[in-house]
Amino acid sequence: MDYTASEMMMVAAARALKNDDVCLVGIGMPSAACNLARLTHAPNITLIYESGTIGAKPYVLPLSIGDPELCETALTTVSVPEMFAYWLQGGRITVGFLAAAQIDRFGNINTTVIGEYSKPKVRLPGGGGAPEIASSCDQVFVIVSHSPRAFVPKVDFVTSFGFGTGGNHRQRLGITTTGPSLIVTDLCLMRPHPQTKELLVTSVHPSVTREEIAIRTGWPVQFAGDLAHTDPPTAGELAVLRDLLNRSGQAGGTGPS
Amino acid sequence: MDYTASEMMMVAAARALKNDDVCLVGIGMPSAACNLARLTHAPNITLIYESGTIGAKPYVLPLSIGDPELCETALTTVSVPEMFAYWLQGGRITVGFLAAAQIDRFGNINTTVIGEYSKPKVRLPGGGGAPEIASSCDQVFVIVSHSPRAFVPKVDFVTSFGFGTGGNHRQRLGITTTGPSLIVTDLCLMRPHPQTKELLVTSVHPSVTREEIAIRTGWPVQFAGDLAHTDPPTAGELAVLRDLLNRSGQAGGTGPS
Amino acid sequence: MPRFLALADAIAEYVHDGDTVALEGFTHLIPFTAGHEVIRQGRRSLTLVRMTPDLIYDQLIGMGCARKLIFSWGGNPGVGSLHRLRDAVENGWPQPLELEEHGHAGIATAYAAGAAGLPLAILRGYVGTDLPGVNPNIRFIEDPFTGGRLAAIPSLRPDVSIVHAQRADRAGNVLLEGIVGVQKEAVLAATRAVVTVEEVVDDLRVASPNSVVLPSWTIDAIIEAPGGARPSYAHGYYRRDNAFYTQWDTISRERETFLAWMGENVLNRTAPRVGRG
Amino acid sequence: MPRFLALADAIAEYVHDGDTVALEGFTHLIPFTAGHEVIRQGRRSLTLVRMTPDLIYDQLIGMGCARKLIFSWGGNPGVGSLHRLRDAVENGWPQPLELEEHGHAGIATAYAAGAAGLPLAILRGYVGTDLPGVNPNIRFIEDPFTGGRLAAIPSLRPDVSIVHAQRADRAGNVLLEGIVGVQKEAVLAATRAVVTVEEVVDDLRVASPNSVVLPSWTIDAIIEAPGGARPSYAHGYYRRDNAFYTQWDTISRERETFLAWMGENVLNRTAPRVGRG
Repeated sequence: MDYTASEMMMVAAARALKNDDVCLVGIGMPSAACNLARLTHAPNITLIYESGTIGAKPYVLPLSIGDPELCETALTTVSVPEMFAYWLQGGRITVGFLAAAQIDRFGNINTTVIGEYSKPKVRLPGGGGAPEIASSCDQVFVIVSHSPRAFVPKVDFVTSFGFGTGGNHRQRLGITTTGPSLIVTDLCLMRPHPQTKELLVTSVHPSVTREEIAIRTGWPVQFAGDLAHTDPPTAGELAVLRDLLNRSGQAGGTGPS
Repeated sequence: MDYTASEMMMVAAARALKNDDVCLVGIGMPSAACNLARLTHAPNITLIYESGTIGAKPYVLPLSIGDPELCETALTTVSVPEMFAYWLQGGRITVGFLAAAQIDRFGNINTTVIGEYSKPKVRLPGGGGAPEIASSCDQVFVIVSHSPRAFVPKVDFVTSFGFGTGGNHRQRLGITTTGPSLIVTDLCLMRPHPQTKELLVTSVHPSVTREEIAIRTGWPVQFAGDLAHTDPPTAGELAVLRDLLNRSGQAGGTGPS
Repeated sequence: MPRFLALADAIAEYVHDGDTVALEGFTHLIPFTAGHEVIRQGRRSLTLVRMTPDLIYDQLIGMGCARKLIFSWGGNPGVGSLHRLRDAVENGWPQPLELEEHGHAGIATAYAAGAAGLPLAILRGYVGTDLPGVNPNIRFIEDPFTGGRLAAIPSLRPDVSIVHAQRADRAGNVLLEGIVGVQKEAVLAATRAVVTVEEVVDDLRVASPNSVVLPSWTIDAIIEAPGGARPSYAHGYYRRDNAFYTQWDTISRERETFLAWMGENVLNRTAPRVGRG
Repeated sequence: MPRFLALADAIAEYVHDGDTVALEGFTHLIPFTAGHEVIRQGRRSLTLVRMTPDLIYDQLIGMGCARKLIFSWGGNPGVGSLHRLRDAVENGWPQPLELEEHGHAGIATAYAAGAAGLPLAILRGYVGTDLPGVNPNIRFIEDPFTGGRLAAIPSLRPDVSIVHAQRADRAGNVLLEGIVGVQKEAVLAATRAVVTVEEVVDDLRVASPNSVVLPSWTIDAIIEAPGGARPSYAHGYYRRDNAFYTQWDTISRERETFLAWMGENVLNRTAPRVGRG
């Protein structure tokens, strides 16, 4: 069955979610992945959008994190200060999703500027909830298209702290959460090495080569010893995902996030 | 027209309230006084009880600060942390009411212990909202029966800071609000001296003598130069107040607060 | 997803000797039924936390369950003293009671800080009072921007918080309505959360998208306990028994009448074995 | 009691050149109509505050109203960049824009601290990021109890906050419902508060005792402005115009198309002179 690279990404991210996860969902692919999980193997997963909607069950995917669909289907909607204080900082989220304009070999993320902060080549939207999502959620999943522009040796600006310079850098800063535990790209899955925390390729998507991954990664990327091969999307997964995207008017993709 | 000393106190306190005041109301006489004001000259006064009820318009006086009558008649009911953060500490209250087991010549109040803290003769209920009501409301009104046991030269414990040792002690501590501006007793009204902040008798209730006030005050009490005489309750005030107390089942008094 | 348990089983499993326990409720929704079961099961050496320890704390203290009280106002609202609390503090009966005393603003913000995963709460408070002199957990910090001083207190993180609410749905989501006090914060600040409810229903009947709802995954155990807040009240269900609050002054004034009342009304009753919702 | 004013009069009176202004709204209830009047009246040198500066801030910046932006996420949600914001930051057009940049958690808690009368907010945040290096208003304090470090930022106290809400009653009390964002905090933190509403009604129709209501005495001016949040939305009134958010990407990409659109759709319109409610 044919599928797109985006579909593979959303399906792979969805598979990593569990029925008892409490997810802080970003817009675009994370939202598609989380709702795909909810509509397949994880019916009781809790989806939270940083607009304050807790337990949202959108029938159509939202364009923004505050679309009416989210509030209307949520268990409850809290204020934004409460969302960040009691729910995110309070340690209630198991998985937070982040996007990245740049991500480095230790999972540090830049969504602030390309170039110098004071005289940027490209001014990006900025951190939003990301800096504290990166430090307060049990785990962080990053969904990002694989290119040397995105996978850089060193990010221009650390918007969201991953593993810093690696090893126990997180713990040394007093951060007690796991950090970025899964990177989903259009080519592969990456996970941090247990000790060094360098991102390793742990699973290669169907018909992707190691060379392709190496070329499209801006540092000498390493592969896990027990490298896996990602199962292609099943017909069932694709049917549910496409139905979801279609009824959301996002069949052509989920738009830039 | 006959009236009791309690009625005189409630009427005198009510008269001091204005139509645009936002009051943090205590139970007992403060609640009676505030609602009397609302039912007479101050129909738009805002009554807030620290249980979180904002704009309560109780038909019967509550026994506790969280009676159903308050929530059912309030404009809105907020959580208790919000009440203390946004509404009290946020500086939204113009008049806070306090009771006192002891009050000294500089308006400092004790509701914690009689005797030593570690081995009290009488353990009182404690501060509750009072310590921050005393510092965060624009003004504080104190309603207390006049006796040497209550009006002491020095309180056993400063639960709520009035003017400390007098003068600009409040300002020196960084407190920007006015402090206790009116003490209503069964004998008189007291207000702080503009400079020294010592409580002076400013108005004597009908048929009360200076000697009686002096005897029932535990320090050499001073009288204002322009000493006034409190007008007795009017027939209209008494009718409204008695009707309120009667329908609240509190005609015999408002109970201990 | 919380477990739907009988009251006796929930208290046995989630409340242990020596725990720091908050049975919260601000006049409204006070978890009396749950507190009575704690007494029946004879818990000891509890550190009780509450803004407004009222009759149920007077009962817990008088029955010897508590070694410490963290509080801000310990009275019978609108009536007067808590005689059992006073007897413990003034005379050490039935055992001494250590006090950690705050103002309402302090406890409320300390629960909120606990819910927010912060180690401390800051507030404009306590200035000029004698409370910092008797409570080493009230300190002052400097604002790095203005140089001003602010009070700081440790956040509250009870081992277990017990609250009463109007209702739960069968998935275990809980609705609180009316005077909601600090119950949400107490639940979110606690390691374990036990909730008694008036009823377990198919439809939570949430009036507003912004109604106060505790999601199922924030709660460990739910007990259907109709009337579980009496003699306090449950907005929409029954009203406050103000007469009993007044009577308690007489019942609790002397040790003997207190013990007799507790024997008859608490110890000799068994917790209703309500099945799951 | 707030004054019921026409939009032009309210903006003229309450928003001044050089003010720190927050037009808040988190995707929902964004006060577009009020923002357009600020543009029409040609306000200058504003410090704009907002968690999520979106299209209305792109318009204010592109029309030269702002000299500084305090923010945490400046994009077109689900679409991409704010081109006018980028042009100001990257190229100084139509004038340079100073940035004070935070995360959402920081701004949200700074508004809450402002509402609570605190000079600063504390949070677990910013650790390991480059934000403290570019924003001197992010500092760290030591917890006196645990010795741990916490981020500290000054509280936000706008000169004026402008929000849009569902409705006001004739006494001037305001109901917000649905995604309520930080609007209550922004109003309570501000020196002056201006509220546009979908309608002014006899009965506020509050669904729950715990609904989000701003009492009349917290607000300076109320303007009846039906559709005042379009192209964002008002829960219970109309839905988000997602298509316009997508079109804005094209309209705003070039200075000329932007200016033409603003001329036609904002400058050449006059604020509706709605009478009092």
